[in-house]
Amino acid sequence: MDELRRHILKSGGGAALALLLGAGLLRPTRVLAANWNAPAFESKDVAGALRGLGAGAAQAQASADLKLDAPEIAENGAVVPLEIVSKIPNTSAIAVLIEKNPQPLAGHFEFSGPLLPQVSLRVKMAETSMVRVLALAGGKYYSSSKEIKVTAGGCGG
Amino acid sequence: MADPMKIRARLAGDVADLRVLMAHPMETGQRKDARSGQPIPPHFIQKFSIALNGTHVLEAQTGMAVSRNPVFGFKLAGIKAGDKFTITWTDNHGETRSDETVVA
Amino acid sequence: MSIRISVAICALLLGLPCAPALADDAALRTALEAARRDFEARGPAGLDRLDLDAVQTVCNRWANNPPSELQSLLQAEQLAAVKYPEGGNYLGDWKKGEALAQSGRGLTWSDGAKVATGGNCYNCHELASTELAYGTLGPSLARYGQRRGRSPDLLRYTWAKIYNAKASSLCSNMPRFGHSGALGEAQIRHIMAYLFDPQSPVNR
Amino acid sequence: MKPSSRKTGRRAQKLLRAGAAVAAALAVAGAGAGQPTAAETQAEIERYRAMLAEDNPAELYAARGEELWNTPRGPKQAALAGCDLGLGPGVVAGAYAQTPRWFADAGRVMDIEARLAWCMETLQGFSAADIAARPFGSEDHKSDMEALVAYVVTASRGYPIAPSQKLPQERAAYALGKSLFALRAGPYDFSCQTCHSQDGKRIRLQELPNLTRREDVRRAYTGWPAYRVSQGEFRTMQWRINDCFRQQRFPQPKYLSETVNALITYLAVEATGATYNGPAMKR
Repeated sequence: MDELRRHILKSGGGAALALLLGAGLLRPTRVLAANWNAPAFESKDVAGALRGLGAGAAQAQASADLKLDAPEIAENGAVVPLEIVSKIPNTSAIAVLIEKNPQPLAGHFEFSGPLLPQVSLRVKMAETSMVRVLALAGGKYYSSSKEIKVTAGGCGG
Repeated sequence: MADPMKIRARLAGDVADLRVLMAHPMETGQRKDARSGQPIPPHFIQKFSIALNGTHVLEAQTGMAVSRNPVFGFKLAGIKAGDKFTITWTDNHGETRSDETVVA
Repeated sequence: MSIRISVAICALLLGLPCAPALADDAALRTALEAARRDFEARGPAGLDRLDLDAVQTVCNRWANNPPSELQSLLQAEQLAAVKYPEGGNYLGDWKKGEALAQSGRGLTWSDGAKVATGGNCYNCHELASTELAYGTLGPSLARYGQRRGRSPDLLRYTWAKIYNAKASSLCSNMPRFGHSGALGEAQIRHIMAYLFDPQSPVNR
Repeated sequence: MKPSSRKTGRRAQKLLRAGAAVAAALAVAGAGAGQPTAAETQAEIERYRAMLAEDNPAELYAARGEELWNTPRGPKQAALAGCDLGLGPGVVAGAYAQTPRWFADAGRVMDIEARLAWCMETLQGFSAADIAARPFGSEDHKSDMEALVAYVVTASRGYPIAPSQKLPQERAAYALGKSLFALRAGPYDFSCQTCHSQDGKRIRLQELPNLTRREDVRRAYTGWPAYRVSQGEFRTMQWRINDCFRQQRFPQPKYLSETVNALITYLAVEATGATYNGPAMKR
């Protein structure tokens, strides 16, 4: 995402990266991969995570074409399966946020080429929470969310 | 050394269902060791990529919320037998692991 | 504690083969011998946990279905040992009771001595309608106070049930929380409040 | 990588079952309003399990176990190729399904884990004390034994469970296991039976197999050893029995002891004839 790249360019090592970019030595996606987006992933709230992703200001539009398939009740918060499929044309990235986790942002996926804009993954959930997914398509953000209840296990572990 | 990934690519028509299992503790840094009571330092995969025949098609970044021994699934169109997937992850210790599979 | 007394009582009064029966019962004897050889103390879980008391001995020996005379005798003995709360003050704080009902921790070798022992209630019982993850080994206790009221008899009965379930049903699956010392008087009062308090989610 | 049609079949079955449960739940109650009903909760839990069923991290452990099996290790720098799991030296396929059984060279009834330990001791020169020191993996400790067991049991997928009961020692192990299963003790008066002798019961949301009924034993036993989701670890039967005693508030059974092997024998014999289908994913 552009704002993310701007952020990286502003932070440490930016000058060298800009130089390499200018020289065409690195593809932009490689630059992104070389730098874990700490401000977004380490944010303790959703707003901060969105800002870190560069989606802070943008008003995400709820979309039925962005589907989050997950059980409404998880037997164990240590492993909660999620399947996210975007039918929104030109989807280039999907982000997954678990609102009540100590650090809400769980993953960010950038798609290109023949990779379809969908992903399945398994996440930890600290407690019952809304799970929000965000898709970037044609410069606009779309969102979809679902509450997943996390239940207590037997025998006190 | 990190254990190898398990990568499975199943073809239905020209759409590949790509599943990957990674061996990684995915420690959040928020837990305490049951024996010593000391916090267990964070240790988790921060990013991974998928390349199809050498060209990157996915750049992913992950947080500590991804479950232990991560499992990811993707779908790709226009795939044929003989295509090669290379998956590479890097964790917060800088450790990295790359494995590949050829579509049968 | 009371194993010798009980064994003596049932041997003398009922003419039943209590302790000798255990010695004659090859399967139980072999199992105990193997356990004493193959288990080791760890953390708070010492080998003394393999020393059976009268209730355990009898329930083991008769596969949880002892002769009725023996059952009545031992139940009476267990009931006589129930300690009721000071001043008939049965009800504590339901919020603390809820935390206890939710907790299944305590007394395992991995818990360590500092871990507070929970009431384990939700492992086996349905209680508040808001808690989806409840067990079914025990009966549903949903709306317990609302359905049954709060008569002194019921308070006393319920207290005894939590304190020592074996006082009313000798080989019940339910632990003897008070009798074994797993829960103290204050904790049982909190769990009682969770069951009876009109404000408790059990009754809402 | 082998395509796994059996796995796909299993998943389809699970999804079908989950689908049926969802339909039942919807029939029972209007969905959505307020707290989910017990049936709705169950249906969602089934869906949760179905979504997890396809990719089992146990495969990662099995791959590492295979590597360990073939690598010369220990003071004697030997691989386990000479290890006789009961079907002859080096034969892994189907061997797990025929354990526990009597091993004349060791003079004991052994489960698969005890046998692997025997091979590590006799062929590779590891000390019994080292093997037993930390057999179960945790966040800071990878267990070689768990990986080896994952490899060996995976090689019994599709084989019928068939522990031998020909010898008196094998029958004695079964009888002892059966007695231990019923032994009530400890501060909570628990035995294995307390939780595992009735139909259709559960602790919290976890269904409890009635292990006094063959049908349930078969279903439970053919899924173990298993990947435990709650712990993010592959777990063996020795671990399973050990952790049951922990929750029973008993002292700890010694690793590979006669008591644990007897309980595994009891379950294996009750499961005789069922097809091994593990390692499964468990909560």
